[in-house]
Amino acid sequence: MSVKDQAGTEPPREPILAPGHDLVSITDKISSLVLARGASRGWFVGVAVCLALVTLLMVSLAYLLLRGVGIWGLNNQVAWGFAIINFVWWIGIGHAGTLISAILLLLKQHWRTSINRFAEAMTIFAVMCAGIFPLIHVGRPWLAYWLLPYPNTMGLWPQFRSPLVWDVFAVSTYATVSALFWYVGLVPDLATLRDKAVGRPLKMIYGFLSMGWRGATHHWDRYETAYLLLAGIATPLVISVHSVIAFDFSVSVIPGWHTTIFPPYFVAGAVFSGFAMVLTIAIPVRAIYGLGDFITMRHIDNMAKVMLGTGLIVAYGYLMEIFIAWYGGNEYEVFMVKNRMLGPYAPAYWSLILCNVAIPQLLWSPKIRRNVRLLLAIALIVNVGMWLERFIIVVTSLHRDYLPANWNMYVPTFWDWATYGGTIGLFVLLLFLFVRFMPVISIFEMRTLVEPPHDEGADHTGLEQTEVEP
Amino acid sequence: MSERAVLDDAIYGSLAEFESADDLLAAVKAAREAGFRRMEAYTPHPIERVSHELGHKNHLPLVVLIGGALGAGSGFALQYYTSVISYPVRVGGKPLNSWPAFIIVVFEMTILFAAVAAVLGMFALNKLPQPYHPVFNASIFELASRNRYFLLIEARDPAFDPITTPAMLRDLTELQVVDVPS
Amino acid sequence: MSSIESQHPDGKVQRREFLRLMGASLTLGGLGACTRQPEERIFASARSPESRIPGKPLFFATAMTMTGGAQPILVESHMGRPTKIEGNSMHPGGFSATTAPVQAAVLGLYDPDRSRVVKRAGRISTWPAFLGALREALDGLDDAGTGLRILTETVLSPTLADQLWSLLGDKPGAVWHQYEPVNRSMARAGSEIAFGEDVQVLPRFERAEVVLSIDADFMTTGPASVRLARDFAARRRVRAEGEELCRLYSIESAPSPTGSLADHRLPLSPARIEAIVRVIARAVGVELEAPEIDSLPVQQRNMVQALVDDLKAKRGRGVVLAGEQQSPAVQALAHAMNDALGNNGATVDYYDPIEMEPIDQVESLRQLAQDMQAGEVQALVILGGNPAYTAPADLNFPEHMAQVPFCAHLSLLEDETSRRCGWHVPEAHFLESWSDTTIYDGAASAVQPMIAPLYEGRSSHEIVAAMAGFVGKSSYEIVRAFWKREAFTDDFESYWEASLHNGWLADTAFDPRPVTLNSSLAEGLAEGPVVPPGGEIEVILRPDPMVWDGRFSNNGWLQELPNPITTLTWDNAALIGPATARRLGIETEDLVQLACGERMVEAAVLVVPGHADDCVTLHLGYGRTSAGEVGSGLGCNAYQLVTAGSAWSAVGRLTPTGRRYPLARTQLHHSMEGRDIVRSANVHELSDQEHGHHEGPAHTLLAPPEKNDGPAWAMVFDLSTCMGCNACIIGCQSENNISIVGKDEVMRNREMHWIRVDSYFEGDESSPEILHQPVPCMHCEDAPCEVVCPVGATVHSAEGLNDMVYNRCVGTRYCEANCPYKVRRFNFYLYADYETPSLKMMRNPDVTVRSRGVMEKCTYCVQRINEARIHAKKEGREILEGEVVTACQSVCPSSAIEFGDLNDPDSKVSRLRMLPQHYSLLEELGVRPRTTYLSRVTDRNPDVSRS
Amino acid sequence: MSQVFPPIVNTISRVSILGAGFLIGGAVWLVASIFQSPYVSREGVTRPQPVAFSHKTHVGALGLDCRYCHSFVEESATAGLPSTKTCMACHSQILAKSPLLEPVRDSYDDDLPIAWTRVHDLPDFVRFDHSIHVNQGVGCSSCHGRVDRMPLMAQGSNLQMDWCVRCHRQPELALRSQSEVFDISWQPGPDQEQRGRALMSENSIRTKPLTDCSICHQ
Repeated sequence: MSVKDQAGTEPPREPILAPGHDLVSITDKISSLVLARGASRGWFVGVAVCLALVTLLMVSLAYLLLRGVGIWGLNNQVAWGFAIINFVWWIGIGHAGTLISAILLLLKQHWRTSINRFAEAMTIFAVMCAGIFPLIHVGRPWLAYWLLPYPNTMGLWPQFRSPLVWDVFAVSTYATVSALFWYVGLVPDLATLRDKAVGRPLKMIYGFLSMGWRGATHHWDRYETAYLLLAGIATPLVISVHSVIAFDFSVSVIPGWHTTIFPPYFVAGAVFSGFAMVLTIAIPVRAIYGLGDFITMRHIDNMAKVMLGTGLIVAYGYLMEIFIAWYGGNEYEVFMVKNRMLGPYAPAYWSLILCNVAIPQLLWSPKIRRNVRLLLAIALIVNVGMWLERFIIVVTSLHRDYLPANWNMYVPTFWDWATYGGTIGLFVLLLFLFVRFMPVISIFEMRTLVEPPHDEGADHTGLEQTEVEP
Repeated sequence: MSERAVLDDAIYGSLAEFESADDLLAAVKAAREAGFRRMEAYTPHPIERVSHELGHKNHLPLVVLIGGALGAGSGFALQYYTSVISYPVRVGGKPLNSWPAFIIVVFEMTILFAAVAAVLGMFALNKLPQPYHPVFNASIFELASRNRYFLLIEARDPAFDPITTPAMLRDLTELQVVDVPS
Repeated sequence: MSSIESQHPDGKVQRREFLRLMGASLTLGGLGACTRQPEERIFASARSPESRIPGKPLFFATAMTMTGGAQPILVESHMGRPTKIEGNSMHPGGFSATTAPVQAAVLGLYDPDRSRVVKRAGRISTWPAFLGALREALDGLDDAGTGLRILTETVLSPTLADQLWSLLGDKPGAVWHQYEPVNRSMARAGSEIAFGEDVQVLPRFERAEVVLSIDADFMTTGPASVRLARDFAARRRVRAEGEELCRLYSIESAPSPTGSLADHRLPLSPARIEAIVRVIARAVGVELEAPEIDSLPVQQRNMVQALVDDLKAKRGRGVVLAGEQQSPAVQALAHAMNDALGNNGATVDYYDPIEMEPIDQVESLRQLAQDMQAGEVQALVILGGNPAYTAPADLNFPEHMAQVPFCAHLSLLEDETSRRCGWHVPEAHFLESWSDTTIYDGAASAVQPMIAPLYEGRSSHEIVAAMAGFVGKSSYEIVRAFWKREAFTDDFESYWEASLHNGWLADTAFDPRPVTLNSSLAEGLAEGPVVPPGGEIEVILRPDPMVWDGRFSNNGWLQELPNPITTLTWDNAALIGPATARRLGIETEDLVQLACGERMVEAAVLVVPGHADDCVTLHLGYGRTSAGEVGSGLGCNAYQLVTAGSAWSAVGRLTPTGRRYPLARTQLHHSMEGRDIVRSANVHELSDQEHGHHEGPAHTLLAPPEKNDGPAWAMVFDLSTCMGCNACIIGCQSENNISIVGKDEVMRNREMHWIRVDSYFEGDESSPEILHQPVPCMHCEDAPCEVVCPVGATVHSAEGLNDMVYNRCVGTRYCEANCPYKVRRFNFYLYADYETPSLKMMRNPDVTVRSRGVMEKCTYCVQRINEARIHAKKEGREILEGEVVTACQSVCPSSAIEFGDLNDPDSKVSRLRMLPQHYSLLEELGVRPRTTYLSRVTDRNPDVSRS
Repeated sequence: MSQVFPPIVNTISRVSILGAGFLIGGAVWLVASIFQSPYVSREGVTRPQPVAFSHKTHVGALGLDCRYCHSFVEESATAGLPSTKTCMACHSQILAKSPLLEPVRDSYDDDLPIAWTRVHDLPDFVRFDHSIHVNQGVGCSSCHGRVDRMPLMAQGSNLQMDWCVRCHRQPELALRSQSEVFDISWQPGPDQEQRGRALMSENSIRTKPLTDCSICHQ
């Protein structure tokens, strides 16, 4: 064991791995979650509830295909509604995963190791939910493939100046890279499962998935390089994706959309909502599966801090919108801001401020950051808040734009809500399946906390107080 | 599987189990000094020092670079061809070659190709998938994905000797050393 | 909602949609959408008719009879199917323009609800059976034909009148009644008081410099409306420095299109109008007892004084017009004022009435009802009209009908009257039958069929002929025979051919006639109505601007066409002024009860700025019980408040019911919020900086739009003459196969009209300035919609059109979201009717019918441009100025729309774009719209202090 | 025992990965070729007709001018079908009794149209005007092919958008002088390109608007 004790150089912090763990305990604890026979009653109940929601989703999609997007609250003034709001919301949520696994990796934030696995899973599932919306929101979904550049008998191509085409590329790239990243991370753990699994069928399944990984040093070598490069690539990607989503709005000419601040502030918002969602998932999972040793208060605390930080950036964004409207003195911008604050959708705006700006300030207090119940509540509130933000951006900007004669209202219908709820069901369902069949925490990376791959790595691992040696 | 080993009494190599990374490292050093080259270490987690000892070359970054360049090139080519050559149309008073608007797709394509190159390259260079490998024949190898460190010296190594090599390894570890049937 | 179903998918369609989708998803996730087409059959006629080239439209001249006068029209016919109506400018009394109802007539023709068979007591019967029954009924009478009654609407057809007269000749006992709810009774009475005889007025705006309109909406209603709109608009255009305008003062209760153009508008309740008219009349020199101007409330005094001075200053160059629904006294005073001001003969011409038999129609109907009650009516033949619905409530007409042994009704739809008649005979639509009619100046016009009757339709001529014993005589023979006898020419054949070709019969128009004012006019005037005491309110009844007296209730186009100014669709409402609304504590969409005596209706309130106080306006034509799929069960039946004594006003109580009733309006917000949207300026301030003409933003980094060697199309709206009549909307609808969506969808703001007319109220809400702005697609040079479309479904054409390619559109609606003018329209459902055969026949074959899930919008009538281009190319030349006329442009009564080629410096649009009042909407966005505007130019009297 | 798979599995797994790639590629290629195939485009496909009318006989053998039957092609958007009267002009004498012409005679006698099956059928959202093409020097055979060699009428070209647009981009490749428009056997000569250019300037044909969407979709 080569833990260079530099505890003196920095204030004592909680460990990111509870004392008393060695390679064996880590390996066995995490893999047992998957390999343990049978699942709890609660798991089945949860899956059942989600399936119900997914059914609702299917029904609303079928009805949508039958009748057309008219079943939603859209109209000629507010031509974009829930579909776009939910799309942006889900994509945003996805961002935390990539951020944790990529950016924090580059920043050598070792505390990420115990959360990146399910954060990445969450990313993929969120992107799946998001992906549904652009498809179904078009008037003729059966022609949506026209957005792809493929040679055809019409001799026509997509129009590459359109942000929607950028979306197609950004989101599909994002989905692919996230999936690859996730899978690559899984391979060594799948090998572990292969070796620990009892019974040939299970061994074969994990055997195939792990591609015959055997931990050879050559492999580890390239593996680490690939992983690092992926992280390096994914970092600009994750930032670009929500910037591109922001372009959907900022490229337009609509007051409230046409704003240069959108890209950064969308990215911050995305991370904000993403970490909120990670917490929303981490806290229960940690409690249910007794992962307190691996996902320690240190993690919770750090995530809360990230939330606080990004939350402040978002708040700054709100402030800037108002300031620029006033400073720019554009009558339409000024009106847009007034309309958000005092117009018919004012309640939505003020609850947005409450959820995203006011309440997160509680996170300044360490006590609250360490109170998981309260933290869970705040995380949920932030999720709601971020959804409201997108609602405000999409609806209040459109419903009263340049010509007052057009002004109109947007009222979501049952089917709007049904579709939204359905995707939430799908998301949670996928999570349930994930925690049951895949290691929720990266086993081999946890091992590196005990056995740092690089000599210098140790000082960050926070293992100062741990005695691993027997 | 030992039966199979007996049937064709060819041996793939000799596998030594270690308690810790340090032991493994020491063994690797020793083995190299003993003139062994065709050997491979197996560890439950990456350990750079070992790979240093074994001294690998790693071409992956180059692969990724090529992938990225390819992505960028094809990304711009696609957009230029479709909007300037194939079917030029006036759109919102913008020039046919609206390169600033094309940057995003170029960027995304770069990322996509680079990422795919990284992953495929990694698997390809590692010769994966390879569900079957002789080293799995050693039953103790199950621990390689848990908490044990292994050093394998291949029988193909000119310096390999079915008697002396395992013996040498036994001196390097207090855990067991086994023959890996091929 | 039934109206949607009739126009829009029902279960069947959804099933079909479903199957198609399933098919689609089977074939590789929707590639099915572009797989092979079904086989199509094509038919070659066995013996091809001469002079018809398949695929080329033909235009035929005919005329549409409307209340009080006909409108000469040209009907575009594709392969024998009338599809579009244009004005007939070949006609001396005609113009290229038309009114909304005329445009909608094609839908009336193809209305799937039209009755198709003769019915006896609701059971299917036959024409011969009817003839038999008719004969029987007539034989049952004595030789004088006593007990035979014929009820028609106002008869304008010389032939029909001649037939009736000769019929009455053999049957002296028979009586011919005429009734339709909107008639000239008031005007008749008025001119009889004034001149002792019945004459009708035709103002000569080309010679006028000041006009006083007393609740006269002369630009949109009445037989001469198009002519008057043209003439008046011509006097309101400024094309050069220092041009003088014809100043318009308007005193009216509810804001009207004409009133909205007024330089000074005074909203007053009817009672107050009559009072103030007396004051004005006296002030301009009519002898009668009336108070001084100084006695008027201050805010009125100032304007009235200025008005009187103006009228006096411009003796012989002014016009005073009274609305058709004003009381005889007001009518008479209007005549008297014109006389006193020396306008008669100068700016006001008088003609004989154009009705074949001018009578007091209400009296005539009252007589009939009375006789029916007394059981003196043995046989009643109703030719058109719908008296069971439109008769004044106090006549109890429907009940009395039950007492008539033989009762037959000829009508297009099986309406309220048909249901109460033993016999119902389907009427041939005027586009299906031969007849003749008279336009406002007395000129007789030919009515010829464009298409063989779709169903067993019969014309009034045939029925009257049958009554006279000439069974089986066709309308054609009857009409032709009449003119052969009447025409003052020896070469009848060529006369007849020319008449049919041009659509009018030569030398039949009237000449102006002299009139002499009745010296003792003052005595003739009845006491004016008094302003009702508190708690009571004046109820103003008016024909609906769109469905008129109810005859167009089943016309979806007219139902969905927004009412001028209020933009109300699919309903009528109790229009009320803001102050009065506040006083009564009611607001828009509150359901209130209007009770006049024991008769009452429940109507939804619609608060209209600029509506007079202490009175409420309610439109007729709603509350139909059997109008058809579309028109039944909409709004409330205002006829409940109509009495034989007073057709146009009543005094009643307004009590809120506490319930609400949703109204479908296409515009909810009528304030410009201080934005530079509709510019208006006084004629004398035109050259000011603020109205200096703009060529895009002052400094821009954008490259100038590339010039192509072909034409560059552009459109200019003159807001000085746009009165917001909305005719353009329906003209566009008819030309471009635009679907209607029904009330529910309009309430969801999903109407499909490609051009809309925004109306704004500026200034004091009690009497605001009312501005109109037609907004179609602006065809921006740098169109924001194009940049964001991911599939290039909306792109720019070389000639500067913002093309919309329906078949490429996948429906992301991004273009719509990014359109600053919000002029794009999305097919949220399958709005187009792919099922009903008759509606398929109505479609313009040159315009794609849009399916569900695609965007659509104004195309500058690209099909007409293409047609013109092809025509020009064949002749080896470029397109000429004025060769392309868009649908909205051709229909506009006040010719407020110009369309043409910007690359031609002499084209009208190019010259208009150089005018000082020229501007483009939301200029600062730098999207460079091709559609631009001329500010509203007014000519306010400096003596009137703006309050 | 940690060995799960027999050696062969390595090969299988690698091959299957490659195979998947080929499968996807193949599927794409298949779809593409189906959509260009005559199965979809119906190029060169004949349709059953009520009367076995042979353009080969009438145009090829007898050398009738297209306009004899399709008489509106120069004035109207639709070329027009001959009325039965036109057929009977000759067939009251020639083959007057032939059973093949029974439907024609019936149609003539009871004045009912013959229901032909449309061969060149464009989608409803496309507007094609024969007159302008003919007037500007686009010959019949350019789209309808060598009808003089068709016993039964077959679709002369795939009528797919890129095919239309190709000619709208480079009319010079197809334009002929007015005299040759109805010449069914016309073939572009070696100098076609500059002849076409000459004709273009002569008729002042601007290609720029010709690829506008609204030229065909209105």
